[in-house]
This record gives sequence, structure tokens and C-alpha cells, in this order.
Amino acid sequence: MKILYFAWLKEKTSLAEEDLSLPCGVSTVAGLMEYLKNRGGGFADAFADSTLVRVAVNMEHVQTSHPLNNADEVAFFPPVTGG
Amino acid sequence: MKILYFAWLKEKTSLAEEDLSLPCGVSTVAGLMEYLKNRGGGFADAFADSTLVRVAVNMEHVQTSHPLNNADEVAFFPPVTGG
Amino acid sequence: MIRIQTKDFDAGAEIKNLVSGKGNIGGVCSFIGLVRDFSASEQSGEKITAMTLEHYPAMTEKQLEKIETQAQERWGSIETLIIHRVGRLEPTAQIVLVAVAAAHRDVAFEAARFIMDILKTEAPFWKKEEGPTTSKWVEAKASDIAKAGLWEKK
Amino acid sequence: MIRIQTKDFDAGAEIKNLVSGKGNIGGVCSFIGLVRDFSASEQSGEKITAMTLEHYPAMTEKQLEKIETQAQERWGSIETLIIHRVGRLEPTAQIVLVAVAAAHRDVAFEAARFIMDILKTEAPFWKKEEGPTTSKWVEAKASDIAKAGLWEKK
Repeated sequence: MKILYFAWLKEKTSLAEEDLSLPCGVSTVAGLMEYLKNRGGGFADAFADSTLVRVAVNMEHVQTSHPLNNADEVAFFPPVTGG
Repeated sequence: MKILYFAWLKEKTSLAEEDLSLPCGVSTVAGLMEYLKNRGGGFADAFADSTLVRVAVNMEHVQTSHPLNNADEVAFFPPVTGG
Repeated sequence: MIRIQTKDFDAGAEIKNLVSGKGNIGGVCSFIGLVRDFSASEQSGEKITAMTLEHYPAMTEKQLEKIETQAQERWGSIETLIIHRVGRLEPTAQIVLVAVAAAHRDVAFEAARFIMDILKTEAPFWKKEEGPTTSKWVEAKASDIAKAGLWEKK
Repeated sequence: MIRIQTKDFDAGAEIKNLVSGKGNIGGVCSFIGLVRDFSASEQSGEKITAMTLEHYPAMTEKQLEKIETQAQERWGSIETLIIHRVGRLEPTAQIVLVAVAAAHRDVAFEAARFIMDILKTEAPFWKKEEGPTTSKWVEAKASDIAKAGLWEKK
């Protein structure tokens, strides 16, 4: 699974992108967010308030209940502000 | 009084512009239109159906009941089609 | 700002000029009207080869200024530009540019549409279409009169 | 048509290119978004000196194509163009151009506004504002989310 971080999530995690095998017991976006938050440090900070985080799986906006598999590209970012 | 004709009113009357003293007994746009129509020829043709004709007095759109005086600039034209 | 001219315009340059040096502008909505290659009269839809635009110069200026003033009264702080061409134009030629610059996009979109709708029924321009064999004056559309009327009720 | 680029664009040339050779186009509505010199966050309204736009390239393309397709499904025969800049931009710089060409002006106005409203909530761009002393990420506006939502009900 490829994970991407944008805007202040990239800054807080100090990471733009990483490869990760779906952790044991994680089957949804919400589960992955909980897993990442438990890494502590910048990750705990980035995922402290999950209501501020938006998610895309395979470049489509999804809810945190969305299921995950190892081939997915998952992206975490704040609400978009383009235009 | 200055009278201007535009678009097909100019073509039918064969006139772009004329100076005219307010004819005796004419006090409104409607009266002037009746007067012009009674000139016959192209004028009778141009003013045959007064519902097709729009009027401006001193460059403001008006109804045919609008009063006239000798200092006015009166223009006759079809409904506008710019833009 | 209002300009009536026979020559073409560069919409990009005109818009840049409209907003030049104004840091409070968040967006510009513009509309460009073009000469189509078929008749505006819905019954015929015939091919047209050119169009000639006639106007009543002093009244055009007066009416367009009035429309700009109305838009400014309605939406407050906006910058407006209206350029309208006259004379003979061929299909795909630009006829009109209306641009509104504002702090926020909603105002820019609404004011630009307002200006176009009112221009269509108040500004004294007339179009004559040339077809392969005949030429004729374009008739005003009832739908344009209805659209302009909607702004009165708001 | 979609383009993401760091360099500026010439809206007039882009619009001419969009309608080039198409005699059935009666009008083009376009919107240009610009960098303002004050903060987007309504509480502060502080001066900003620059703005940096970040994006998620592959998803941006996918989402903008989806928006164009939705507009085409909704309004039928239209030509659409979206150009969005990324990178560091200073006040008064152009950020985005959305242009819609159609046979009639209502469709052009509505589809352009639709594309802007949906782009604001779906396309993965993020703005970071630089002020004289600090820099901060722009927060999404509830009003933008509400506007995008209105299109769902229609």
C-alpha cells in the first residue's frame, strides 16, 4: 500500500509518501488512521483530530469507513482549497 | 425636434435622420408615429404595425404615451438585438 | 469602463488591465459573445456568412453606463468592463466582452450575467444577418426579454 | 481540456483556441481566480505577501476530468477548459482559468459556475499563505462546501 501526505499532514508527519503493508487487523481507512496516530510524534499530532483529515483511496474521495487492501494508494490531506 | 431611424426603420423610410418641428396637434410619441405613418410610402410601411416599433426620447426607452416637445431627440427602431 | 469599436479585442489583455494593481480582486467573470455560422432565428437555422451590427452611438453609451451603474449599486465594490463591436463581422468573430472583477466569485458571476441580460434588452444595437442569398434583421428573442425581467423581481 | 502548470496563462489566447474554427459557439463564459493581497481567512484579513499552491498531481487530473465530464453530461454540447497553476504565486497573479463555450449564454454561465464550485471542493489543491511574519495553510470555507452541495439538489 502506498500512503501519501499533503499540506499540513505532510509537514506534521515530515513525510510526503511511504510504502506500508496493510497492518494486521486494519481493514478500513479509520483503522489505518488509528494505526498511524499510534506511531506517536508527528503522526500523533497529524491525526489528533480525525475530523480535520480528508482521505482519498485510489484518487477518489472516500469516507473513513472505506475498506482497504494492499494494492491501494491512500492519501491524507486537509479539506481542499484550490481555485 | 430631431428624429432618428435605425435598422429596418431606416431602410423602409430611406432616412437616417431628419429635423422636424413638432407638427400641429401632436403632443406624444403615439401622435408623432401616426403623423409619420400618414406621410405614406416608406413611412406608411415602416409604421404600419406600431407594435414592432420601439422608441427612445433623449436616449431613454419610453412608451408611446410619452409627451414630446420641440427640443427632443426622438429615435425609432426595432427591439434591440445586441450582445 | 465602456468601449464601442469596430476592431477586435484581446480579452486576456483587457481583463489583466481591468484588475491591474488591484490586490483586493479575487476573481473575474467574463463573457464573450461570438458570431455563429447559423441564423439566430430558431425557425430557420440557416447558414449565415456575415453579420452587420448597427447602433445608436450616444444612446448606446448612455445605456451601457446606466447598466454599469446599476450593477455597481447592486453588488457594491466591483470593476466592470463592456466592449461591444459594431460593423461587419464574420462567423467566429468576437462581438462583445463583459467582464466583472470582484473580491468573491459569486458576485463576479452574478454581475456579469446581469450586465449581459440587461445589455441584450436595453442597449441599442441591431444585427443584420447575411445568408448565401438574402440578408435580414435579427428578431429580438422573447427569452431574452424574460431573462432581463427576472432581475427586476429580485 | 485540462492543464496544470506553474507558468502564467493568457486567457484571451486560451479562449480563442477553445472556440477556434467552431461556428456553432455563441458565447464563452470564463472565470479567472487571482491571488489577493489579504488573507482568505475572514477573521484575520491580514496582508499576504505570497501564496504557495500544492497539489496531488494524478488525483487532480482525475478529479478535473470528472468535473468536465459531469458538466458535459449536464449541459450537453459544450467545450470546456480548466487551467490551474501550482507553485508560488504573488498577489494579483492568476491562479485558475475555467472557460465554457456553448451555443447559448445561459449554458456557458451555468456550466462555468458549476465547474468552479465543484473544483473548489473536489480538486486536491492546497494553498499556503505567506504573511510578513508567518505562513499558514488556508482553511476550507463552509460557504464553498454549501455552494457545491446546491448543485446536487438540482
